Amino acid sequence: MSFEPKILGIACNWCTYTGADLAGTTRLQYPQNLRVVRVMCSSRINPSFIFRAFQLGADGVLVGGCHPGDCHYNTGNLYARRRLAVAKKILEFSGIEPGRFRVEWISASEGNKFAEVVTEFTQQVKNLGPQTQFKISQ
Amino acid sequence: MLKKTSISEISDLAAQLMGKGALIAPVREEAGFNFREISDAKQVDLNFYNTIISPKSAFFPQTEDFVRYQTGKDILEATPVELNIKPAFLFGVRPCDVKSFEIMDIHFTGTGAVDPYWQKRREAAAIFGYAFDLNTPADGADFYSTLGIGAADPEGSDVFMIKKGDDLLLKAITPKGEKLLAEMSVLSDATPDDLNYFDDTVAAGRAFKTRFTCVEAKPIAKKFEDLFGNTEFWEKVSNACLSCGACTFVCPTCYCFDICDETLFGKGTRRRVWDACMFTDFTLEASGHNPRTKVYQRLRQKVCHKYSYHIRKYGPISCVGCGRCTRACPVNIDIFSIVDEAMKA
Amino acid sequence: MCLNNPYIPMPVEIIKIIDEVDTHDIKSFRLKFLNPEDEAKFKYLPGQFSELSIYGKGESPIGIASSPTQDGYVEFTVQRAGAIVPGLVTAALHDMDEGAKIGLRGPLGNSWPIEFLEKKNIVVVGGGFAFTTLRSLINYMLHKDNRSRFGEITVIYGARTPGLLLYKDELIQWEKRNDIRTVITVDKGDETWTGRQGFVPAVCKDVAPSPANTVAVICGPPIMIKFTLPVFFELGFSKENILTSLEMRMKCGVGKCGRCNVGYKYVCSDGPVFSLAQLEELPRDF
Amino acid sequence: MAISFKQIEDKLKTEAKGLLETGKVSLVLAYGKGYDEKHPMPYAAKNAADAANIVFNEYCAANMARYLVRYPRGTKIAIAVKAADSRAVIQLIQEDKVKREDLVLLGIPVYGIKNFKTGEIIDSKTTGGLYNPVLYDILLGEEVHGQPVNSPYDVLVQYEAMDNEARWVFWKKEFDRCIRCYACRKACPMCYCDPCFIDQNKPKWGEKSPDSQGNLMYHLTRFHHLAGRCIDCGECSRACPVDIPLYLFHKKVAKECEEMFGQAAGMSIEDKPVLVNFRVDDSDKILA
Repeated sequence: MSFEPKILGIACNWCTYTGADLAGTTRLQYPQNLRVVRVMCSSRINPSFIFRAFQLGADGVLVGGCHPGDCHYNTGNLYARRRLAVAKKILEFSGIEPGRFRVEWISASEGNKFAEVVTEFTQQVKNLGPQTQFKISQ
Repeated sequence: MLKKTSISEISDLAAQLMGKGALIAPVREEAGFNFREISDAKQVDLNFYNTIISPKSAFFPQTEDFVRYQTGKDILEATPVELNIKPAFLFGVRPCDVKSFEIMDIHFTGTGAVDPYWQKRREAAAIFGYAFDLNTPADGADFYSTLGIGAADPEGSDVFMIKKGDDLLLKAITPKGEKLLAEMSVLSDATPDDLNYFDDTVAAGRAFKTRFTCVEAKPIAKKFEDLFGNTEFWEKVSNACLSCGACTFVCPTCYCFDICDETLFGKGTRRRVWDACMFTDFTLEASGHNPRTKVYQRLRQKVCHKYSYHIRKYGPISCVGCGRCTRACPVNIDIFSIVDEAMKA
Repeated sequence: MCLNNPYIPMPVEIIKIIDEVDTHDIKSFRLKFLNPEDEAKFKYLPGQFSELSIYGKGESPIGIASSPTQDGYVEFTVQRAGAIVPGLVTAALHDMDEGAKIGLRGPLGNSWPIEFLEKKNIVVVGGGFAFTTLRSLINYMLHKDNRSRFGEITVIYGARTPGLLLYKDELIQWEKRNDIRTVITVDKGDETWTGRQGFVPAVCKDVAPSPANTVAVICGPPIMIKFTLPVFFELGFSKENILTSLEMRMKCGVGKCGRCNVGYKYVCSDGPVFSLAQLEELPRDF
Repeated sequence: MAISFKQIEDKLKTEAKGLLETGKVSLVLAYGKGYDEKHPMPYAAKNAADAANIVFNEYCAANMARYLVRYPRGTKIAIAVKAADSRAVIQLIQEDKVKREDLVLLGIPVYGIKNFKTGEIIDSKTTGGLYNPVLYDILLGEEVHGQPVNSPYDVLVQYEAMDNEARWVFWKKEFDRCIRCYACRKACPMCYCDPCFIDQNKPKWGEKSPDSQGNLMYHLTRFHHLAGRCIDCGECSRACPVDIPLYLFHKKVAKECEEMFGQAAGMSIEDKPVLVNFRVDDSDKILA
């Protein structure tokens, strides 16, 4: 059986989540591996969420937010950008493959982009294989 | 019964002990030595001064699982974790640490409710005490002679070991030790000269110098009771204290623990883990009230518990002078100095 | 389950939940043992407590509110904690329904010293939510087999508002009886309240129980205790004859985990009941 | 030029005495006698007579800045600062935990400070490549010049060169050793949260028992909380009773922050901590 990765998506309510809805309503095809959690803003994402997701068995984590400058709360994603960049470096230095964590800016109208990103990211994680480092054995 | 073996052949003895049960001995690690269960007889290394963490973890591990349960399932389906106790040999325990087991025994099994985990592990274990090397001076942090413990006191051990040049002398102290030594075919019989050396070393150990101040249980307990309200004194000695748990975690006679439930993927374990009176939330009640919010109050609790409360409740001082807390302290707080100062105060 | 392991709880079922106050954050839980042998073993006296245990949440030490004379169940009155520290166990308990099963460890601690209280007059002073083990004591003493062992019984109980009084039905029963004097007070009444108004210390002064052969059993919030004690001193009560129950954070409940250590006592196993004379010997560390 | 520790000690005593006598400060945070020469203790002198107890030698590694938040706001404090310590003070000022006007910084230009546990000289590992305090009111001694200055990030090279797998194996071994005594967070001048995230039970961020999963959660999150705030004093590693090289990870995060945001922690009181700040022109490349 081929490896089907588990991917956690954390999507901002105003852009990426709406973008995902749009991808759905326009019947775009994208892999089923993504489970999405909606947050009000990408800056609401505590880096611990990401560490914990990997511990609980996520093979990849995809964060979606509004494009810089478009944040519903004006500057939320600008803070998030810095914060998530640091989280990424921490993950890398602890020894997780860099390709397992990605941040993308996807607006409410970019249903296409959402589908593309998910497809591409899923394939990328698939190629990396199961995430074993952080994962807590059940 | 006195037996001997060459130190270079210590792994043969280790291998034979491993055939009879779990061997727990000091192992060289990055930061220093620690007691671990031995998987390869060659790991046993007697070239240590003392371990970073005390051997209490052999009987009172940092985590002890009580019950396994599943969330959403009936409480009747929760299963207590069975203690699979096999015979264990605690190898190379310094005399001061051997003494700590006696002190912990009073608490865990001697009074009130009996702690089954401590009791069963303790019963299944044989202790191989190991004298300090009298030819090298004691570490500056040690003060076991203050507590009346000699550097080569065999009391409390089942078998007591003393290094003699390239040889290791082993003497059975208890019937359990007699039986064990008789079964160890790798050991050879000691000579009368060895016997003299053993006895001389034990005697010399009593005179061995560590930091010393005259401490007697009852008076020091009273002293600290009187000092309790002396905030100025406690603030002074706790000035540098960071209120971390390093001292209590390495201590051989600290027994405070927390009971916590940890659940993952719907399965959980109720377990106890070491806790420290130095942590801010140690005494935080559900009402929000916390009787010890200040650093000095927490350090006072630690010192008074060992040098006052424990004496009044159980008899002995709850400290063996192993010096671990002083060595582990990030800011060099030294319980010996505090006691010393208290006696002058 | 393990009979010799003091850390393993016994399974019990919640057979009744009583919403005690109009703020709905204090409920009484009536528990029945699932194993008859546990029930036979669970012999307690008023003043003792137990650890209520919910796997996945933790344990909470709670005073036993029922009296050993009440057969077939044990009752606990629990306040939902969480104003300052999130109380996982009490919150989970409050969200439970009748029929749910939880764990129970106990009975733990000492009790109100029944032998000491015998043949004496008793003044029970309670404030607010801390009335639980006092209620246990009162019901114990009022039982027909026990009533003759004690002298006059006076109960002084206060709460902030009428709606916050616990065990309202029992209070009414007690008021009707003539072998117990019941004085109920609230800090501030409402339009339907016809009883006494005023703080507990003031009421104690009013009632002025005689100290002759009398023991005062006091339990309440620290501020109430602070102001009530001088009243009893003035009335002439000795420190040996004033009893109270101490609160400390606890985990194991059997004197092992070291958490509730105050001086040379462990509140869980040497307490929680102390006389004022005993408390004065301890360092002020609680 | 060799450092004269005795001279610094004398100056510290004189300055402390003067400041306490004139009432300019109510407290001088410096070093005092420990149980022996090699183990000095952090010390708070509260009156002019106390000043005589101050010591300074090569084992005075402790970063006194962590004690600043312990005193009520507005307390006038003089504090002895070495290079990294002064950065900690600056960082605390940036975070509004202390006020510049409440502090008198007694700068100590120094190298050759030793770890009191191992006797190892800590310059090359953790002083951020600095010998002179970044900020001071009074300098006790002359500025250090001519000492070889290495990049503080040099020690990282061998770890950066590892592949992911090897690095994971390395860190797992280190973190698994953690006994959760929390000496690292208590020794850290920048760890002042009460309660610490790991002590919260609702939400519960990680396991309290010292095994891999909880340890990983605790340490990784702590590294993140100190991102752009760690001033490379190395106290966490020195405090650790089981010698986990936490400073390496902190250094790596500090290096990345400096590269990404162009600002090192604790270098100027005008700066804002990088993670509570942003620039509209931050590049998305940092996320790559």
